[in-house]
Amino acid sequence: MKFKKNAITLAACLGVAAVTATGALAADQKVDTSKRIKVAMVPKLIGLSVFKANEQGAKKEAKKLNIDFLYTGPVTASAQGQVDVFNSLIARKFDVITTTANNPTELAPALRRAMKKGIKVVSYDSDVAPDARDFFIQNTSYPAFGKALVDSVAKYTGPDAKIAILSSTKDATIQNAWIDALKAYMKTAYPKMEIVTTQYGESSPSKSLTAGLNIIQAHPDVTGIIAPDGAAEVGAAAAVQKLGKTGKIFVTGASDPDSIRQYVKAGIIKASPLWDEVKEGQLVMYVARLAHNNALKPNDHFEAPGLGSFEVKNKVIVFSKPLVFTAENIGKYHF
Amino acid sequence: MSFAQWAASPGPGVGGHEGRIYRACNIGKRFGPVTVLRDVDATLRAGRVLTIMGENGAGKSTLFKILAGQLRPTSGHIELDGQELSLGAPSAAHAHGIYLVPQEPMLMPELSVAEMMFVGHMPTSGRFLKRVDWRAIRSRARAVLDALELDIGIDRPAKTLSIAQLQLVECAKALLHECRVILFDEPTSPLTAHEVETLFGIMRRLAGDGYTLSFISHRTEEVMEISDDIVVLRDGRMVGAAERGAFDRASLLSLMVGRELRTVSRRTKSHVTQELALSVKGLTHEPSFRDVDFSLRRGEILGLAGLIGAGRTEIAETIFGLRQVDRGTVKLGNTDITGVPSHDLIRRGVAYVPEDRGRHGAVLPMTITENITSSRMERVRQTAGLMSRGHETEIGAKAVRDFRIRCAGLDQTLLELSGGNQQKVVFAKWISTEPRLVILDEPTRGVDVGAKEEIYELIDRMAASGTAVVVISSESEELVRLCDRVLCIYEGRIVAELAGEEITPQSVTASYVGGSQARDAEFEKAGA
Amino acid sequence: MGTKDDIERVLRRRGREVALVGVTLALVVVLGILQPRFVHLENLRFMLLGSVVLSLVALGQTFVIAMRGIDLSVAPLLGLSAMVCGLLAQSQGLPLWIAFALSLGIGVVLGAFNGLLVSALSIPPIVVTLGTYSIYSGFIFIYSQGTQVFSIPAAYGHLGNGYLVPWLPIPIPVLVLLVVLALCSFLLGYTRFGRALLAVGNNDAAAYNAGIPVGGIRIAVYALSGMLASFAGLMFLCYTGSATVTAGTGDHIELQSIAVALVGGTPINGGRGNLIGTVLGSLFLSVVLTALVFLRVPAIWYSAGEGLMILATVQAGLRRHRARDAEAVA
Amino acid sequence: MSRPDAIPASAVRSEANTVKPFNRRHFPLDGWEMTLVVLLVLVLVGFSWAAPGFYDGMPDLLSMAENFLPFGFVALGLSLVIFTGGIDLSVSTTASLTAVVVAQLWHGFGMNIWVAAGIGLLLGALLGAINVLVIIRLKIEPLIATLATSFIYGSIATAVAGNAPPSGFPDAFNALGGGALGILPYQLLLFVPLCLGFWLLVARSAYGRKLVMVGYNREVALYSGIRVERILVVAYVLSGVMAAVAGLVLAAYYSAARPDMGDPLLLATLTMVVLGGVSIFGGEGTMLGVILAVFILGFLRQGMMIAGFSDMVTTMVTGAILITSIAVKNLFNKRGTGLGNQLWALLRRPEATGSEPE
Repeated sequence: MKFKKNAITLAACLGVAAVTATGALAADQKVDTSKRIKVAMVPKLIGLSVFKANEQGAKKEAKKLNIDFLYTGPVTASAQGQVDVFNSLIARKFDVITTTANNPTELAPALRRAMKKGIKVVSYDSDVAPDARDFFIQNTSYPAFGKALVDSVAKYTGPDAKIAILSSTKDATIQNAWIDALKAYMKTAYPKMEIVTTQYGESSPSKSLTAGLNIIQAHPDVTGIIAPDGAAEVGAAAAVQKLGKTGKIFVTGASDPDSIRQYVKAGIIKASPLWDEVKEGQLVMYVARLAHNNALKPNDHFEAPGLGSFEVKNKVIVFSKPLVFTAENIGKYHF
Repeated sequence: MSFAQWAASPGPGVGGHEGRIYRACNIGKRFGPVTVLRDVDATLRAGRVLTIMGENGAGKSTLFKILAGQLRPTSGHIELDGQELSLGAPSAAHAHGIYLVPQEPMLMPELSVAEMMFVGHMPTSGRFLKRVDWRAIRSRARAVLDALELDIGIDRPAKTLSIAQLQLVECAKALLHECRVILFDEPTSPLTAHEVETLFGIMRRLAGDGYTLSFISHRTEEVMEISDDIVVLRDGRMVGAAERGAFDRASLLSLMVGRELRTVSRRTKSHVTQELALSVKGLTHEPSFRDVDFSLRRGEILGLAGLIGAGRTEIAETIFGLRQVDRGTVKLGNTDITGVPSHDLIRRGVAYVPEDRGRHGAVLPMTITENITSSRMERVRQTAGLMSRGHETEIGAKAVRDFRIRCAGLDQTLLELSGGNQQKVVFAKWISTEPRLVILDEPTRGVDVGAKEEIYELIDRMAASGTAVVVISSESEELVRLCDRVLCIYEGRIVAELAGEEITPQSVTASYVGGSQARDAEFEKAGA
Repeated sequence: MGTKDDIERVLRRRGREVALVGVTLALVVVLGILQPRFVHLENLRFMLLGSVVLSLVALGQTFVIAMRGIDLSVAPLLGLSAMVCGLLAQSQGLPLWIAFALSLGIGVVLGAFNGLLVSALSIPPIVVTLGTYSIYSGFIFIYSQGTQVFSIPAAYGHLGNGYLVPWLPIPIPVLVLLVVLALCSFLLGYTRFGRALLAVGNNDAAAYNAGIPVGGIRIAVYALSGMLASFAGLMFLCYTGSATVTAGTGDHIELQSIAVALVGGTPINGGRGNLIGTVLGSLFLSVVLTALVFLRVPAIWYSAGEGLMILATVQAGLRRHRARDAEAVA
Repeated sequence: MSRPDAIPASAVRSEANTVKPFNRRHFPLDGWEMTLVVLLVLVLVGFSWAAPGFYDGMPDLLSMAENFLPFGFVALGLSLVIFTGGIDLSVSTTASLTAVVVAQLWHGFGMNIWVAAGIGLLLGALLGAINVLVIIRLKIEPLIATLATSFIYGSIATAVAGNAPPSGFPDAFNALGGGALGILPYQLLLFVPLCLGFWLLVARSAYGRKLVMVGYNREVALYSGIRVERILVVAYVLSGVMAAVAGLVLAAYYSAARPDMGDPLLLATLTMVVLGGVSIFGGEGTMLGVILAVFILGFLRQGMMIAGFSDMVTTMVTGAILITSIAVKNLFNKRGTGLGNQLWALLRRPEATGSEPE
């Protein structure tokens, strides 16, 4: 439910590195896949297509890397549910746990317990506390994503637009990091732009839709809505469509291409940044394998076949630059 | 009947035959290992009232339930006009024109009187879209109530009716469904003498119109007054069946209890002392009662006579701290206890045994011991806040012995006991607190004759030990039997005080209806 | 016939509805003065639209509460029907009328299962529907395999947002709600089934003795509630154009529907049911929540506003009702 | 309906027996509790045998309890409320609000964490008191009253938590949630005495007896001179306090406080209380049953997840168990009027026919 909700605040300052190939620390190009290992992928909740997209990639990669793959998670986006899953994985002696956290703090104790038992922990998407995981795969760097969000609307609304933000929940860490980044970018690049309101859709499609409708009704001068949450972006776009404001109000956010396809085609969403969730899933498995093999150091560099080369900086791996979906390219992506 | 059948059925019962004969032939009924009825024959004839008499547990209600289709007999059968009937459900009985008026008609609090009369039998209109015909419901309800000369508003919510009014509405329902056989399950116990008269008036009229009536009672006076035929049951067997003329009150009583019973008489000894136990001055709780003055000495038994609704129960509840005092004072001995809450009064030695066991007197799903100690748990020995189980059991065991409660064990729940034994537990609950003042509200309601006598003896013993006793009763014989003094309450005021030999059934009844003028007023009120 | 008497009678019998309409209108007027955009036709229309799904669920809940039951499983039923219809429509272009029948069917079957457990095994309804809440939620996951609905055929969108005919400025969902409300009112007020369920709600033992098949009525009422919840799921799908595994359960629509039914004047102990009140209550909630946005109240206080609204309206209703009963006795 | 002569069986039996004032029950557990004990043993033995990793020595098994004991704390308090025939839907937001307030007192005001925790318990009591005040003074049904207050407490919790709710409590405090004394987790060390306390409170104290009476029949309680409102106040306040305890333990377990932390508590604890045999209508039930149900459902969930079932299946099974167990309990109820009792009687006495419709 709380899609893309949280990540570690520390990571915001640590993981700003972009993908640069320094080549200073060369890693083994050949991965040792002789031993079959058990790797679990634990999303915030089962039942959201973005996480299914991760699974899709991870499954593919797991086959290549001689991994017993398990996709499991709680039915609601609760940290408590995730902890229950972790506990069972620990008892079942999994080799690696990969997870995207419902929130950074609550999961930490359970994951630390796992690490104590020799289980490797790889977080992706939303981070946990740094001492509770071995590696973190950050989707994109926060400033880059903030910039992409602002640029996705600014081009169409003009530089002095009134903007509304529709987020998931008040304490969603990753959203808050993005919102901070976009505000900072806005200040320098579009000083005349103004954020008039921030509402929350609680990652519920219906609440997001209602919130979107209310924003447009209560703030008639808003011409752009930034909704950095899957449900929120869809809700905001649906609200624009229902009120017949297509072409007058532009929406952007962070959602998977399947969900927003119809709104991109309708011209309500001109551009919407994300990243390739399927490939991210592949990378998660690759890093899991490396982590289990102890083949990755906190500061390192490695090449993943078919995915590119990646920099490890203080245990953080930035996956990619934002991938901006537009009417031209969205047809290529299905997840 | 299946749901689909029910939804498609045409509506109210067919009925319509004049003068029906309804007959129970060799009825036997067993619940598991227990035989409740054996070989009972009874014939209900048109234009006559058949009374089923018997003590509690004799099987009267079971027989009625079989006649009304609520139970199936284990052996034997029932016949209507010579045709054997098999009734699977009450609705089947209604369809054959047989109607049971329960003692305390079950309330549908939120429904209007008119709708309550048609529950389960809503007339519909419209050819394709069957819809409930409200116009017909209202007019027919009005018509039936008018026919019975009952002045009850058909749009009133049912929760605003009295028990007597509900019974009369039930009776009207029988007419409404064109039922020619009407069974009254012990209707008179919750009614005042006056309401009983109203009911009997209606029953006589119905009998005169050729309806077939039957009626359960264990009050001999009533039975002699209303019955044409009488069947007496004892322990599930028929011990007597004949026309009324074949019995007198003494013979009915002895048949019912199976032994000769001395006629109710005044107790011989009085235990009144000089010590003042309770004095009430100008006590008022609007609108129930006002300016009530009386006093009571230790060892004295004071009766409160009056109609239901006259304010007797309210006076008791006010003294016991359950209701707010508008005016006036209450003194226990020399201490003012006006407005003192009940938990405090209990500690000071006041006890109130309410009328309705199931609603106010005892928690039926709890055990005997738990109920007995519940009136004052502080008397159970406690260590560090925990009640001593052993001591509690002792208290329970003593009470069971003292009050001769028949049970299989102290941890039986009250649900497993008979009515009389339940009442004894309620008595034990209060009297084991060794109170200085006891208020008993209808102490023998729903208790059979044998147990009644035991309860009278108990009350007498209490008085002998110096307790001041107030008895509220609607049975004048009970007051005659027990009391040193009787106060007659009418519409919230004391209208007469009788003492010693003045107390006779006639004098009590006469004074509590408040003279002829008051009686007329009461007639109007009963209808309102 | 004196109009004054008529007014008095309407006030007496329809006091709750009049009060709700009054309060809602007052709120709209006050907000309209403070924020003229609030009374803009568009905004009014969406406040109406926003209450449709909740109203449908709450109508079913009203029947159940009037029968002295409670149905928590409406939330997963809404989600299940939205998911099943949505996925089939998305992948196979399921015709709308089949989706219609399908959603009703799901609701009837699973709702009747609730009713069966309540009546045949005499388990308290709150326990039964607490259990089936978990079970039906599981069905959503099993069916969806964790995927979600993100696009629906145009016909569905039309049902959720469009207009029947150009000259009638009332959106289809609102018309649908009005039709359902009319049917439900007829069912409750003018059919033997409706009156029987009220009798069961008043006193089930007495209803049994009066020849009402209590068990059958119970099953039918839970089936009805399931059907309406499930139908609400289809409307939800058509209106929002999406469905996720947490549709319904995530919004705690089971609690919302209970709250709205109580606000509408149906007593928690059953015996009476006020369907129009329920719909007005749901509309009132929608207006209050929108008003909070217009008043720039921070979003975190919305649910507190909802809580206070429940307390205030239920309390006001109790007071009025007690006064009326006292009057009737006197 | 319940006229005395409608229950002829007992009437005849009481005639047959002479006065023997003894207690029939010698074994301290009643039928339902025995059933629960058997279930618990089945769960423990079954999973130890079938799910590798479930039993990894006593310390592990005990520490597994840390994952579900927070539910247990809430269940203890909630039981009292349900005993009175009421319900407290606000337990989850009470737990969240307490946790968040304590965390902010510690983080924002620099208060000692233990002092803050003490204030948290008082806050729990206060929230419970508000609930019962609304119920008694405004005469609103517990279900509606606590539904409304739960919305309100939830809003306040979100507001207090702010954008970045505090985390990373001192280790001494975290030990409350995840630490152990030897092999005994602190949570268990806290839970066991509380269980004992609540069990004695309900089963052996005068308060408990009054509580049950109020639940069975409030009118009788009033007429017996019991101060019903006091009983209710204590029940709801204790429910609030226990929810607060759960909030603190959760905060310690996660070393974090979140405004939605308590959300999973409500339905799960309600399930525990009902499975424990407490009637949702009040009165009936035992504390021991509830305590057993806490361990049954807790270990069941852990066991199923270790056995590889998903959260979804586990949740479904929990729902099914709830319904099935109450169905079985109703079939063989204490009064012997259940369908199961009757069938059993029929089997034992083939000649007995006919059953009462009621």
